[in-house]
Amino acid sequence: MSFRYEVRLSGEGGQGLVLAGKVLAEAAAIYDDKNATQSQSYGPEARGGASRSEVIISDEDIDYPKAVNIDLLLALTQESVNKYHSDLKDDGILLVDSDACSEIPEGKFKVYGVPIIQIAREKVGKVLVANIVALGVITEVAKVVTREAVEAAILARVPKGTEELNLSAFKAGVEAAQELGS
Amino acid sequence: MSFRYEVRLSGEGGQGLVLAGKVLAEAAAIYDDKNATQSQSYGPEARGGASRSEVIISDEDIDYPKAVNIDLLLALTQESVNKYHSDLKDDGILLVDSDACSEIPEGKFKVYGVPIIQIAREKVGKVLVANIVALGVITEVAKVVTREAVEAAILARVPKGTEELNLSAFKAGVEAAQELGS
Amino acid sequence: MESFDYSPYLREKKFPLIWCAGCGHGIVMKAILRAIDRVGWDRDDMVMVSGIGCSSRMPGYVDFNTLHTTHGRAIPFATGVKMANPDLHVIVITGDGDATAIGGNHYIHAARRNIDLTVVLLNNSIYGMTGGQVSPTTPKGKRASTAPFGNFEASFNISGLAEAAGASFVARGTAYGAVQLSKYIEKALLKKGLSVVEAISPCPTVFGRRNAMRSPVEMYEDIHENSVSVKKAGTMTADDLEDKIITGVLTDIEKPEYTTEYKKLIATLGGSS
Amino acid sequence: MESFDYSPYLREKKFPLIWCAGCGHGIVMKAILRAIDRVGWDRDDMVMVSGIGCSSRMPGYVDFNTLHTTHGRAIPFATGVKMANPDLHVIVITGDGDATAIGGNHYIHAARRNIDLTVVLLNNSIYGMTGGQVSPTTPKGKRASTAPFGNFEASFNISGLAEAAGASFVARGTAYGAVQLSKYIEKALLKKGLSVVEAISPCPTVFGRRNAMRSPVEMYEDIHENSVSVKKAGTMTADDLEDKIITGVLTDIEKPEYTTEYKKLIATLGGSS
Amino acid sequence: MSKKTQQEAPPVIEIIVERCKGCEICVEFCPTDVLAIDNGIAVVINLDACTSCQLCDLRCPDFAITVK
Amino acid sequence: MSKKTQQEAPPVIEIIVERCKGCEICVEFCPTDVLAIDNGIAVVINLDACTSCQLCDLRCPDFAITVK
Amino acid sequence: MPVTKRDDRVRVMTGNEACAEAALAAGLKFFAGYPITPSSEIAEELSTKLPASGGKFIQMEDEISAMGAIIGASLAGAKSMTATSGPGFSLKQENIGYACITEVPCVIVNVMRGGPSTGLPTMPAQSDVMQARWGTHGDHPIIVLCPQSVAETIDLTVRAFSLTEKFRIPVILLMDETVGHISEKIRLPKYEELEIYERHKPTVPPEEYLPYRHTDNDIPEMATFGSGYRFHVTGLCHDETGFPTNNPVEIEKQMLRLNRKLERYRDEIIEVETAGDEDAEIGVFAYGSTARSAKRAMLMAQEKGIKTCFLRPRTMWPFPDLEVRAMGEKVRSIIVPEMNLGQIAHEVEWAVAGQAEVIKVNKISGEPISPPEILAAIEKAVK
Amino acid sequence: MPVTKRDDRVRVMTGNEACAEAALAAGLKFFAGYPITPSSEIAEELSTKLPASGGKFIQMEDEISAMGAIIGASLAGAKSMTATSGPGFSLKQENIGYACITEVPCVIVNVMRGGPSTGLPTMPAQSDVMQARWGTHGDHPIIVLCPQSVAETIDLTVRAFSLTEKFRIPVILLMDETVGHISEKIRLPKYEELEIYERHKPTVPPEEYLPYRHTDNDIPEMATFGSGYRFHVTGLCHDETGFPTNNPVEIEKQMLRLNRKLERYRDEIIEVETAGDEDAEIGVFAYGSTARSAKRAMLMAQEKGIKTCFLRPRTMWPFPDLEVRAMGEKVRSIIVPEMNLGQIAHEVEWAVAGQAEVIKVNKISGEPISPPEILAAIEKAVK
Ligand SMILES: Cc1ncc(C[n+]2csc(CCOP(=O)(O)OP(=O)(O)O)c2C)c(N)n1
Ligand SMILES: Cc1ncc(C[n+]2csc(CCOP(=O)(O)OP(=O)(O)O)c2C)c(N)n1
Ligand code: SF4
Ligand code: SF4
Ligand code: SF4
Ligand code: SF4
Ligand code: SF4
Ligand code: SF4
Ligand SMILES: [Mg+2]
Ligand SMILES: [Mg+2]
Repeated sequence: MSFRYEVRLSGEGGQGLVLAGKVLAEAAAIYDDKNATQSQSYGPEARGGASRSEVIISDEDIDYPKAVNIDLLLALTQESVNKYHSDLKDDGILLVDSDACSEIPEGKFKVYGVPIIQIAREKVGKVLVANIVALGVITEVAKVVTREAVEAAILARVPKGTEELNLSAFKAGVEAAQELGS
Repeated sequence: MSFRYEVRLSGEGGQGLVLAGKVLAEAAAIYDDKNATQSQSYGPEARGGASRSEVIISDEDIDYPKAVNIDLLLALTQESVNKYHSDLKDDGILLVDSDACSEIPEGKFKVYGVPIIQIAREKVGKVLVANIVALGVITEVAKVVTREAVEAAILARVPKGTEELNLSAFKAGVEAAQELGS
Repeated sequence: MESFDYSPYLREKKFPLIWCAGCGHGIVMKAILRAIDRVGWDRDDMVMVSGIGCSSRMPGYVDFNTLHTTHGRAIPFATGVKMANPDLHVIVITGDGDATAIGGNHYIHAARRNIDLTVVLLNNSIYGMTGGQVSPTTPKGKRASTAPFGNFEASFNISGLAEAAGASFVARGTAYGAVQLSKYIEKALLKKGLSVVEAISPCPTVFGRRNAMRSPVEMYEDIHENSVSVKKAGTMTADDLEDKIITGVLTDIEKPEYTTEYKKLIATLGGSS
Repeated sequence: MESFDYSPYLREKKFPLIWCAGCGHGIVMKAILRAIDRVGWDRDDMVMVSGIGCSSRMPGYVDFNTLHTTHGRAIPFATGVKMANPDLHVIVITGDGDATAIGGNHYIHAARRNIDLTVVLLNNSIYGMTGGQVSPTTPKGKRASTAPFGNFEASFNISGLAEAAGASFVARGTAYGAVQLSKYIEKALLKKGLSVVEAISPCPTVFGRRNAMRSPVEMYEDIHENSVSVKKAGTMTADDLEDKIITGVLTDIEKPEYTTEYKKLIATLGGSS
Repeated sequence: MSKKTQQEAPPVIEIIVERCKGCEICVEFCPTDVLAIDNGIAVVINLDACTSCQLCDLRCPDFAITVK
Repeated sequence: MSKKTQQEAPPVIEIIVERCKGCEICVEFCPTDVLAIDNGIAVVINLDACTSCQLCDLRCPDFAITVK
Repeated sequence: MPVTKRDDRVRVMTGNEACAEAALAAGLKFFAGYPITPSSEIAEELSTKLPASGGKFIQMEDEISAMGAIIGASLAGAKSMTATSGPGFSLKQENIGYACITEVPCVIVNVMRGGPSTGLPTMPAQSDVMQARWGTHGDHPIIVLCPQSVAETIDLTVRAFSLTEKFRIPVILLMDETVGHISEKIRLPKYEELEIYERHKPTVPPEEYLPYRHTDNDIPEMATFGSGYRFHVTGLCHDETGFPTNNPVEIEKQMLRLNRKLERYRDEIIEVETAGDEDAEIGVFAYGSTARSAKRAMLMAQEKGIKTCFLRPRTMWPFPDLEVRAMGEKVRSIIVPEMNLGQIAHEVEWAVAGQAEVIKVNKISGEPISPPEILAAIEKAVK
Repeated sequence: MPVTKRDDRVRVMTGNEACAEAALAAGLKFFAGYPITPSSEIAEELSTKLPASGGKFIQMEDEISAMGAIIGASLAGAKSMTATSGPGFSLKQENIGYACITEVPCVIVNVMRGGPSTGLPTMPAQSDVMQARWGTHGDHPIIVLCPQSVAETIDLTVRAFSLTEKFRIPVILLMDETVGHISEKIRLPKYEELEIYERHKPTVPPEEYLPYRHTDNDIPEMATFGSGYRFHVTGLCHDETGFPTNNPVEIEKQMLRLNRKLERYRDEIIEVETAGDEDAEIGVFAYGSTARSAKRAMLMAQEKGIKTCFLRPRTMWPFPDLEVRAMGEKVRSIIVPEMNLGQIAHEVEWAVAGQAEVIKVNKISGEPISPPEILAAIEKAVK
């Protein structure tokens, strides 16, 4: 059967997870020549940020664009861990912010804990870029998109003047993942 | 088959033909204990008066409430004579304002000419009551409603203070019809 | 002096007019045509847009590009016409019901945007077309088919509303004072921005009859007696002005016009329109 | 001094509020509740009606009879409530988009009728709920998601509009000046007739961010700096007043109120309501 | 030209009967009683009195009367 | 009672953490710098300075802070 | 010999007048409208009679606000109604949907004229029958009644109030211009004897009240604003408490309950008239004023020896599918005359699912369909 | 190693962005809108891009006026569009009817969310499909297209403009929230190569121009305001000249011509996608984003050995009845998954007229229907 990789990015509204999802999808689709979709769930109206963003990467047409059998779940809050971990595949990856999420449920999935928000705040200097730090970790642990593609996609998406900041956030994420020894 | 009598009152908007139709229907329905419907056709919106008013009198339920096989056609203008005479029954009655309608088409129907408007103006003193004069003629020639019923219906419908005027218009119509010797 | 020749502006095949004997709408229509004639615009460049109502039947009789839309919505349709082709001269014909009841919101928003339309509002204080229901401009105490005990709602000062909303030109005239009315309309046509001319236009059939004005002429005389020029009104007390029709140019200010501003934006962005 | 105890008026189970951090709507809500408390009305007799928008979510949090209607239509629904039972105290909560864009017509007609409703209009100069589109009160030049090059439409003076349409009480306050705001609301509640309180309520999320106001606090300071009391405004020039927020009671007149007049009509006709 | 002299031809008042609705506006607002209603239609009854002031034309709602 | 005397108990500032969104309004508009944001939530850092002026409460949009 | 009225309850009135009269009899206390031909007489009548009976009439600024006002009034306890025609009916659709999702009782009268758009303002049509079912966005329940005569307008107006108050589903009284404007002899019912249904109110203490409770009968009790039950009403999807929810389970539960009411009470809601031969080979299905021609056509056909039967929905929606299906199983062909292009014939086709041929007789010229036109179709069908 | 974009026309964009992009490619010159979730991004995109390409964008005061404005602009010669969602779509209905009867080309986008009323503003639904056909009063023609993906949104937006300009029938692009908000990889078409249909203008001299002429092809030529053809446009029933008429013959002639266009050009307007087994015993009929799940379900069923086929209307209205009927004659059961309570399943039932069993799979919780849910229905059907 064809290759299909499902990522769900979850946390709170305002954490930039939609943007992270779009960057991931663009990296895969535009720079890595795969197929990709990104979608999200909203709160009551469009106003607030979405709290859930999903990316499907495949080498075929993507018919059902929602994640049902998740390969990688990013959870930036304990609540999202609790709510979504059961959608993970048996050999899936649960990537949590290790400061925010202390209770890790049992499961056949692999678990990685990275202090993503702390890295953003302390190593990069802006909590705001936690989403990009997370992208760095994901790129490294999921291995479905190339680092170069993600970097190119970041540069294409982020506001002028913030390129350096975002690239260093991405790098910090990649490095944190490498330290996990994966 | 059951008794069904179809009357069409035609002329110009503003000649009070809807009111005349309603009075006729009420005379038959309320005071003569028959069944009756009255309907009309309008101009482009509700504003103008209707130029055509139809009354069906029957001793049964009236299903189709439009006149199709007319027993009596009142025409106050030449135009209405031309437009509607062909809907008359073979033994129907064509009642025209003899001043307004000079060309009377051929047909198997009976034709009565009465100077209705002139009677209203000259005998009664108000062009406005030509519709009630016409009712008098119709009552007399059609013989489907009683004179008393029409008088009662007139009294119930016309504005306070105009009762006498209208009754005398009705009477003038009745008399004009009687002069026809019908 | 020769009579003004309306025929080049008319669709005479469509005559006689649908309006009742003595209805003011025909007089206002003439005032509009004379104003257009003086301004000298080409009929091909004129668009007349209306809503629904007796007044709104006017476009059917004039030989322009004409658009008889839905009730209350003439201004939005006109806005689309004008934006798509700002070279067209767009006149909106509307009634008190059309413009200030169902269409009130479009009326104030067009004024706010100050888009270059000329709105001629034929105010007869009643819904003529549907048979005489109360309108937002029916004076207190007057009877209407849906105000059988006399209207007890306050009525709009519709010119005042246009001013408050931002219109750059507002005038009021009457079918009686048809010469002046035509002058106000001319000024309105020439104004770059949203201009409103309120034309007091009697409805003998469903307003007059219900309110003890038996003949059209009586209604015109009534207007005549109650009209006060804006200049004279300045010298009168509020009490004296009650029930009076203040005529004249009420507002005339310069403000940026919508389609002009839009053109500038397109130019800035390098788009060609 | 004890803190005011809001809890009897709240549906605390529904907390936290849906609004963003720093959104002015919560401050206005508090001002309303304090005003109601001072007036002393029973919660069972209070009806709060809103349209759609961030502001219009308020009724969900207050323990009254509450009605969250369709976009722009709060005033008509409220009109029905009030007419059916004039003993109820009806407050309309609405936003600048809700009341003056899609709902503009109902706004001016309620003012014309002078029906006894208290309209609190939370003006944040933007469509908050749908993500920051331009509104009829967005100041010229400000950016919005549908005014990417800066808004070039003129904006409504919405209090002025209410006055021109006939409202009997109009006031303007701000979320910064929350004490005064509450006083205006109290007066509005007590007024028999259509009263409008325009409450300037900052939207940090979709207005502030797009217009270089990075924090909520900055927006409140901005309001503070630009507020001028109606009294002081009287001494200033039009130029000086540009971009200023004039606060205070702007109109307060006595006029016949709609439901009261209707009651009289019923009494005259011998009907019992 | 606009001054009326004895030599001048009298004005021509044209009434389009198909359009006239007999509203009496022209009749009542004619300053010199030139017009009247006959059988529901405006008619000229006193052409000599006409001053060509055009008020009848100005106010006729039905484009039914012109003066030349 | 409303006059602050030395004997009086210090005011009780209550912050409902589930409601506080860390908007900093209370912090910035407190005249005596009683409050601060910690980890995205308002906290009391200088209770003694509190004058019970209630401005924090007045302007907190989230009904999250009260002073007794 | 002076004539006296024999029966005090005998009247000649139009369908529009009858509608106003019957609404008052059913307890109407609030009417909000906006004039439009051919419905305006309903408003005009009520502007006089409502205040005289202690009710309230208001002419709003447009149809949207009229619809909003009646929902508000209904929540404050008044039996409420509005009346309009096609263009106004289109404008009311958004707020009709609001009444559907919030289950607020109200009656909406649409006196149909020719459409689309301004169309034929003074002429009859039946071309809003599909719109009456589907005019607002989203899945929603709605009840639509179609009177054929002035007398039936009395019955169905009263019934509209009973159904809406009982089931908390907005009811549309779909008249046509012919019914609205025809004057007919009728006998007014004795108002004291009318079966009037009053809203089912909660009996639990206010703190236990759930405005959208999943009751056994699927119809939550309805409190009145000002009665001590302080509840929340929203057009957002909500749960039993009436507050908005994003929980898919709660959303679906409520939406299914809402819509289920139509199925569950189908037999109580649907009323049809049947007539004609048991062993008919031709069926005629018609409604509104057209049904009068259709019935006459049936009689004419029978006189010519054609076995014919007749089915007329007094309730148009929910659609009387079983009744139509039963007819379809009996006859060879069903004639469906309508003053539109075959809107309900489509439903008849659906209901008979190929069991009988469906023959459309359509007219959209603004003129009614006459008995001979229908008879012709019957005669053609038997050939 | 710096990465460079391989193909300049490859993009990741949302359905809403794609709609805006394609409209510009098709020649859009005027957009009037009013914000509403989940359609607002279409307006936001165009507020930037339209003026940059010499077109005009305006945010109107409401949806009614936005609809009016695009009709006006279209008459003045601009290709015009508006976009909205359920509540706004309801409000636009009256003026949509105006565009129908006056035959003014325009495109109306409805990005469907859950309803009725405010419903579920941020969640997908397909519950306006019947409203799209019947939302306005009166018989009227309308074309409705339903894209399933971002890429198809490009195609169908361009197609919407071609169809509306060619046939003078308003076209509704009926997206759902999923399609509107999903970001997908697409390849932009070469704009130069797009097949763009331009309005057919009159060639006769102005005095001979009949704006509603009974042409051989049933589509009158359309002049532009300001082009020297001074004609009249009205929402009243009119004759060939465009002026109102009360003549029943003329009325019916025009109305029949109007509505006949849909039948006559049916095959040109209707587009469907078919897939699956020739000898299928189960058919799946689905549209919009649900069709993606449905197709996946078909593949899953085939893997399990169930002979399955698939039919997807890209054109929803006119309804592809013949195509559905053909499927109905082939298969035993047709599964119809929809994010509503079975609106189109009803049409499928009508079209198959009892030839096949129709099985509804419905969801109105705001969540999309997943492939396994549809597969379950397929498996149950074969049992
Ligand atoms: C949506 C809609 N609602 C109502 C109507 C009915 N209607 C037609 S004209 C009119 C009022 C017209 O009044 P006004 O604008 O004052 O014009 P007048 O006839 O007085 O000149 C109404 C209510 C309609 N055509 N469409
Ligand atoms: C008929 C309709 N059109 C559009 C919308 C979308 N909508 C919801 S709220 C809103 C604007 C709200 O703005 P405002 O009233 O200023 O409230 P705020 O969110 O700024 O407090 C819009 C356009 C809708 N719900 N219904
Ligand atoms: S009803 Fe009134 S407004 Fe209409 S045409 Fe007659 S006089 Fe004029
Ligand atoms: S979007 Fe703006 S108005 Fe809405 S809650 Fe957030 S800050 Fe308040
Ligand atoms: S004013 Fe015109 S319509 Fe009226 S009577 Fe004179 S000529 Fe006839
Ligand atoms: S032109 Fe003057 S004087 Fe002559 S008929 Fe007309 S109104 Fe009378
Ligand atoms: S004002 Fe309220 S919400 Fe904001 S930081 Fe202070 S306590 Fe928290
Ligand atoms: S009560 Fe006053 S002084 Fe005390 S914390 Fe609040 S704002 Fe500061
Ligand atoms: Mg009027
Ligand atoms: Mg706002």
